[in-house]
Amino acid sequence: MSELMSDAINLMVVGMGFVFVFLVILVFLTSIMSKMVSKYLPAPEPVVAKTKVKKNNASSDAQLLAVLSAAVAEYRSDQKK
Amino acid sequence: MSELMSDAINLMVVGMGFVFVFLVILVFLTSIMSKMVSKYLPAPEPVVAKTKVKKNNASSDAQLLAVLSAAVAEYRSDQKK
Amino acid sequence: MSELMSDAINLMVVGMGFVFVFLVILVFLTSIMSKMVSKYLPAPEPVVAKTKVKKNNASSDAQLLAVLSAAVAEYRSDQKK
Amino acid sequence: MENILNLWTGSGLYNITGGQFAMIVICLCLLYMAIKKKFEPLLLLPIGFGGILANIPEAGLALSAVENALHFQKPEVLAALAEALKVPFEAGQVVTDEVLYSFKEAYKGADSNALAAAQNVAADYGYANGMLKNFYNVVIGSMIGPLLIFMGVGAMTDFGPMLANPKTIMLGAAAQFGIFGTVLGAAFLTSMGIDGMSFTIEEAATIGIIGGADGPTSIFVASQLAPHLLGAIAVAAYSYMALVPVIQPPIMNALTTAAERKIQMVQLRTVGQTEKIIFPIVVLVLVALLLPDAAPLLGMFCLGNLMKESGVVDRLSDTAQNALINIVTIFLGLSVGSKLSADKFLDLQTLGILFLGMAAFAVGTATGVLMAKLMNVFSENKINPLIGSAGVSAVPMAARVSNKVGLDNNPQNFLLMHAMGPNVAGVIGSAVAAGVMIKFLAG
Amino acid sequence: MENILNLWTGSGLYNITGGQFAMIVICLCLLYMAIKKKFEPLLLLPIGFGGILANIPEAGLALSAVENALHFQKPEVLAALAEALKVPFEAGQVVTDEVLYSFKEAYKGADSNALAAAQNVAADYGYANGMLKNFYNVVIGSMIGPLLIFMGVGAMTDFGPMLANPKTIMLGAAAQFGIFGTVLGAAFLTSMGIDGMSFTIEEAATIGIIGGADGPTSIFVASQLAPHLLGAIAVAAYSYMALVPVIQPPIMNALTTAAERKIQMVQLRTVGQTEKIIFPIVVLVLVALLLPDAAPLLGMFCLGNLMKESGVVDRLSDTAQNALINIVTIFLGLSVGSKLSADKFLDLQTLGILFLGMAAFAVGTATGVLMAKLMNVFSENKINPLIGSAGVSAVPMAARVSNKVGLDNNPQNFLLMHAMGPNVAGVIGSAVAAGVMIKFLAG
Amino acid sequence: MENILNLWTGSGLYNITGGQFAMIVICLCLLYMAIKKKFEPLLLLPIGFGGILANIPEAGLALSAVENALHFQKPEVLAALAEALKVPFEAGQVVTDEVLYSFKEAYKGADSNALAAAQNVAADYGYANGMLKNFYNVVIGSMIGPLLIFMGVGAMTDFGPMLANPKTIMLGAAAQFGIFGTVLGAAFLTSMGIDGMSFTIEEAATIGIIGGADGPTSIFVASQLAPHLLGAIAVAAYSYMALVPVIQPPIMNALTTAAERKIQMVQLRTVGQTEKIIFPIVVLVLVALLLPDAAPLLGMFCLGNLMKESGVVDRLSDTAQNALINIVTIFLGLSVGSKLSADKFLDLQTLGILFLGMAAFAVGTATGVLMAKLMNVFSENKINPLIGSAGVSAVPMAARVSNKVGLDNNPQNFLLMHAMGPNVAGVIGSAVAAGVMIKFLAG
Ligand code: NA
Ligand code: NA
Ligand code: NA
Repeated sequence: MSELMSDAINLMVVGMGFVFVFLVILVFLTSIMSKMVSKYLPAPEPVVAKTKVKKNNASSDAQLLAVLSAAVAEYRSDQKK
Repeated sequence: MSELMSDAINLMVVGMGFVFVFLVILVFLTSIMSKMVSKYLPAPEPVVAKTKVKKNNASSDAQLLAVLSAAVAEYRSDQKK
Repeated sequence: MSELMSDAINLMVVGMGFVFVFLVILVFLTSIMSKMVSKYLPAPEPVVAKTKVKKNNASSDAQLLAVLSAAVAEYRSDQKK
Repeated sequence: MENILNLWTGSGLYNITGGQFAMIVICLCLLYMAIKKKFEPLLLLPIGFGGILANIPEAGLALSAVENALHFQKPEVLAALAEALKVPFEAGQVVTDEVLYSFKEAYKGADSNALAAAQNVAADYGYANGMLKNFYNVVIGSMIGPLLIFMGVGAMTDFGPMLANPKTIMLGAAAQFGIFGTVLGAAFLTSMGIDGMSFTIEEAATIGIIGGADGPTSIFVASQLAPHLLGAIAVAAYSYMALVPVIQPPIMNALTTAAERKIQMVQLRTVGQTEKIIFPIVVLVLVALLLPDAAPLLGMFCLGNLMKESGVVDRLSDTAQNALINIVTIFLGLSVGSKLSADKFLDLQTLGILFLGMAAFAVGTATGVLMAKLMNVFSENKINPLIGSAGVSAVPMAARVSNKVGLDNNPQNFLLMHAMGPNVAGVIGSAVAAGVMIKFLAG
Repeated sequence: MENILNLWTGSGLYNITGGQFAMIVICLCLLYMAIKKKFEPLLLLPIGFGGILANIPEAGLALSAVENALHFQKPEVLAALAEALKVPFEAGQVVTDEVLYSFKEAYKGADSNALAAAQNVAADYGYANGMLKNFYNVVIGSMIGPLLIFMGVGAMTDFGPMLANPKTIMLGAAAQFGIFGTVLGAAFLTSMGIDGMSFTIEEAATIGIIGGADGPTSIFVASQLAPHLLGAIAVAAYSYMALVPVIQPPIMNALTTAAERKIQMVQLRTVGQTEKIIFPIVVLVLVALLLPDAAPLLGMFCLGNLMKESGVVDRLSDTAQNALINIVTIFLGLSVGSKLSADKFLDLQTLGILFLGMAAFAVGTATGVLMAKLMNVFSENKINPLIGSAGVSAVPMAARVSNKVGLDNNPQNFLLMHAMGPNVAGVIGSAVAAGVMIKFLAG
Repeated sequence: MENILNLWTGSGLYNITGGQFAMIVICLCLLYMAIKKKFEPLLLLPIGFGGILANIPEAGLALSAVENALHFQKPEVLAALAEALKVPFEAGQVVTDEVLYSFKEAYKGADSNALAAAQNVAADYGYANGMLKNFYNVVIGSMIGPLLIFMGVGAMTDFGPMLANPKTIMLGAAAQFGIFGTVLGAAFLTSMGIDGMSFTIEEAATIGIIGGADGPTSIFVASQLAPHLLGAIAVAAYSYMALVPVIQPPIMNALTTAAERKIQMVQLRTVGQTEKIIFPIVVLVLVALLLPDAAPLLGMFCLGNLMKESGVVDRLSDTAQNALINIVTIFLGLSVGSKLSADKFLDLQTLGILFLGMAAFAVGTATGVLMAKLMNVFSENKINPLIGSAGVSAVPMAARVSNKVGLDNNPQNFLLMHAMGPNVAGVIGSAVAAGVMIKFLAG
């Protein structure tokens, strides 16, 4: 069998083997981690929500305000009619 | 006449000449292209509109939603008064 | 006294001295500047406001429009109920 | 007058080669697919455009200063380069193709000193790197491009579904068989001795990584193991990622029974922020302990993900997902395009690459599905094997395909979230595979 | 004590030269015009600021490591540099202006090896490039800056009006006469032999390009044909672009009759997206076939435009129009400012450049208008000659001027859209002119 | 088989040193503080992450190509390097720690030629700079990183409150005593001759700058005077900035009477835009005339501020405050992290740095407060001494602390705006101090 062939088989065996070893360990670590987290530090959900909002940074907060006031103005003016 | 002078004239003749050649060809190609397009593939206008909207990317869509709901909330609260 | 020690003292004297000289001059220049400005060119306040708004660039102006119209639509639909 | 002649003899029309013409046509097709068919346009549009630029006659945008100097074949320049590169040549000599070839070989094999000397000669005669060559050196040569894309991808990735059901990670592992199976295939193809269709082990590995269904990983590996194939590899990788909805379903249906396809999976638990924050750190530590060679790629990926999940540096994660990744994408695309030169691309090897790349996707899809079936043999709460195909990554396209095929078989069966698990696991899997290949074959 | 003395002898007050003082004042005026008069502030503000930084005594922010090493005139450093640059000098020798001059000349003319040697000497003695010098090398030396600006401009350009009425492209062609006419003018001025007011053909061409009314094109050409004039060229180009509303109207009115100015043009047809997508590709192919030397500039321009019009990579076109172009603009401005050093700028040549640059704008405006009148002789559906002036580009200012002058003559006559055609055509026109100049004069 | 052995002998587990393990733990703590305690997360998160990457065994991400070549100790490579670096060594020889040490010393002390030779050798044997090393060279080695951060900070700074009450600038001056006092402290500590705890004057100055309470300034100075301490310096600077609310109040209370803390200050006048526009230019000119060495740092700072206040280049100032500063922050953090290697950080010096850094903050706080009391002796409209502590900068945290302590003593007493004056003055003050140190100690 050509050297290339044997190299390829070699690479496949070692490579797939290692990928599996790595990810199996990851499965275990992850499961353990999740268990420990849920046991010792129950997740503070609200934080997630907060961050989502924070996502639009300072400048766009300003924007949000601008837009809001605009929207409200819009609404008021409509009321008048 | 100085060499510089002749170089300059030379550059002008060739330069302007080439600019005209290039743009004249462009005029023809463009006209042909437009004709063929309007004949074989009539432009899908809506797409243009769609893209315009798509322009604000994911994150700012989220923003848009946030702002809208905020605006509506604002409106509701005003109603109460 | 070790050379290091003397170097350090040296650096402190010159450094602090210079920091003070620099900032004292800055205090004077600033005061003079402010006086001259308030005397010769009274500040055009509105401009500040304008710039603040300009801050959100073209694309987000578009957004603002989109959002506004959306907000108003939202309001109209609510009215109907 | 003689100026006008110069314009003509210096024009593209006068100099264009058949190869360049063909490549420009091919690149126009890439643009068509990107724009009209929406085939991964973010990458294929700049790649196609870069490919056209790279094939503009005489412009030499994709060539290095030395290559540009060689191109114009001025005797004195060649003589100076001959001295720098230690090529047997004297000023008078006629410049045959053999001579040019010997120059090119000498340039390719030159050590740092010879290289520096040659570059100095080129600079002294006023030749410079082409624009695309500079882009390539900065963005891919330094590897920064793929790494930053990976950071951005990390900042866009949600490991929640995977953390909710960790065993689906195994599907992401199995699908990597597409990579290594293809290496074997390439070796086999070579052993058949079709001339022009032979690959070294480095080339075979690079082709295999197409099966990783992950653009930046493919480019990263190709840039280190077989830069000359980078153009074809990247085009194949992104094209097949776009073709996932066409490639995968038949395989998925062939390997599963209607009953299996109807399997409903249990609702996923919601995963807390703390777990999501700790996960990228766990991955990083694991990489540090097991496979240092995967550290750059997975390190940047985990950094991006940590920036997102931590929730304390939103302005950074925002930039990583938008301004930064967009800037890098433009230059990465152009740089990849610079590798679409006729002599490299119009080659039987490219056909082999396209064929093997397709095989890699197919094999990965199959092994992912089969793994799911295997796991069902041993565990009682069953996995729907359709999510196995998502293990090839190609995020999120492959997960959507799993979902769609699932709905075709059972309109109540929403697999999307379940498929996201193996989908993102596949990204880690192929990065690990890349690390192994680089460890054994690079440098 | 001796420390305090050092502070004083190292201070700007102690070392400032008349030239530096004058340049700082000039740059303050630039800042004033940019901020108060809104003269192209995006460029003139960073340019003016960079100019001040470049003229800070002793800081050497705009100097290379070797120039900084020369500046401090340490005997041992000069001796080492003398050896590297092959200048006759030994350590003991007094440093006269002639000696320094010989060093500077040797440095300017040094080949790559001598240069590397000199840089090594400077580095070994602890001298480094100034901040602005580094910016200049990266942003302009590599040409990346103007190219990225051009990509961004492409992503902001709408060729719709031009496609709706292609023959207006001819106006954009005619206006380029301002460029080449000015080259002639510069040559003529030189032939008059006013001393200090003489230009080489490269310098003449660089000055002419001011008539292109297009900042990045001017900087691109200047960086390749006459880097020492870059500062003056860029300042002239951007200042006159800001002055378009002052320069053009009188010329437009002088060359047209009231009747002509009242001509109403037929409503433009709407142009479909498909045409807009194909156009940049047509331009690119044309460049590839006719003028490879214009490929970098027009290639990036077309890429930007294609990203915008294709509508499938909006996040990229968005970044190209915002984050990316803004970042580049800051550094481009500072880099241009680094060329505003007293010895280069306070020079009769600069007056010549300012004068000729103004002429270039005027001539371009005139030829644009005249071309429109000429075309009216032959075609029946008339063009309003006022839109001819927009052919100089200076997008969109020149088009607005056409519109305004039109409205002055006929309040119902909105020429803006009609003027946008020649306006954008002018950008392509001057890029082509730049390509021709670079082809004949560069390297 | 032997492949699997390679995997194991190449793994982190097999190669990790105690030092690397300790550093990874320390970096995990940094991440914890950044994410959970919100300690300056924008910097400490990337720094901590970079620190982990830098300590991954065998990956050599923070090492230069030559250092990587040395690490693997291949005889032929060492022999070639020995020749390049002029180290006595022949191929056969056993590689003892002394030998390696002699190589490292030779590499550190190499002149440009030897360096280039060594780098060529490393490249020829296939060794390259680690990823983080490249980041460090580009972002910090070139000094661009801290400068761009400073520009962004300038674009976020409002000098209004300071302009409304200029004499508060003096508080910003006084607080800089923390810097120079600490230099003295470091010298004193050294003179006590605790071994491992001795500093050169350059190191002492670098430690002092921590008292500037200004990240980019600290990094800028450290990169020029003592790069080997950069990691510890940056970590100390950012940690203590986060700890300002803990460090300052006790000192403020100890040095002031309840009566003083209750002092109400007169409402600040509103400052017009014109003043705000002119101020950065005034600072720039002053720097140009008095301290050219502070020009890069304060120049970029003033540019950012001018872009903001001028109101005519909002798109640039916007980018400087967002996309640009964010991108730079990511790379700056990783680059700083690359300096967190065990051999540099696990050292008595680091303890000294942490201790002295704390002292610097404390001293600066105290002198700021005392200066305020001193000024009250001479002027009739009294300053509340609590705002003196804000002079250390640490914008805006220190100002908030002044406000909070003020409210604790008098719920009606809002000092925030008053404290912003000395707060921003402190930024200028420490930049000036940095300039003086660089002038006397650099190069
Ligand atoms: Na994958
Ligand atoms: Na033009
Ligand atoms: Na400070």
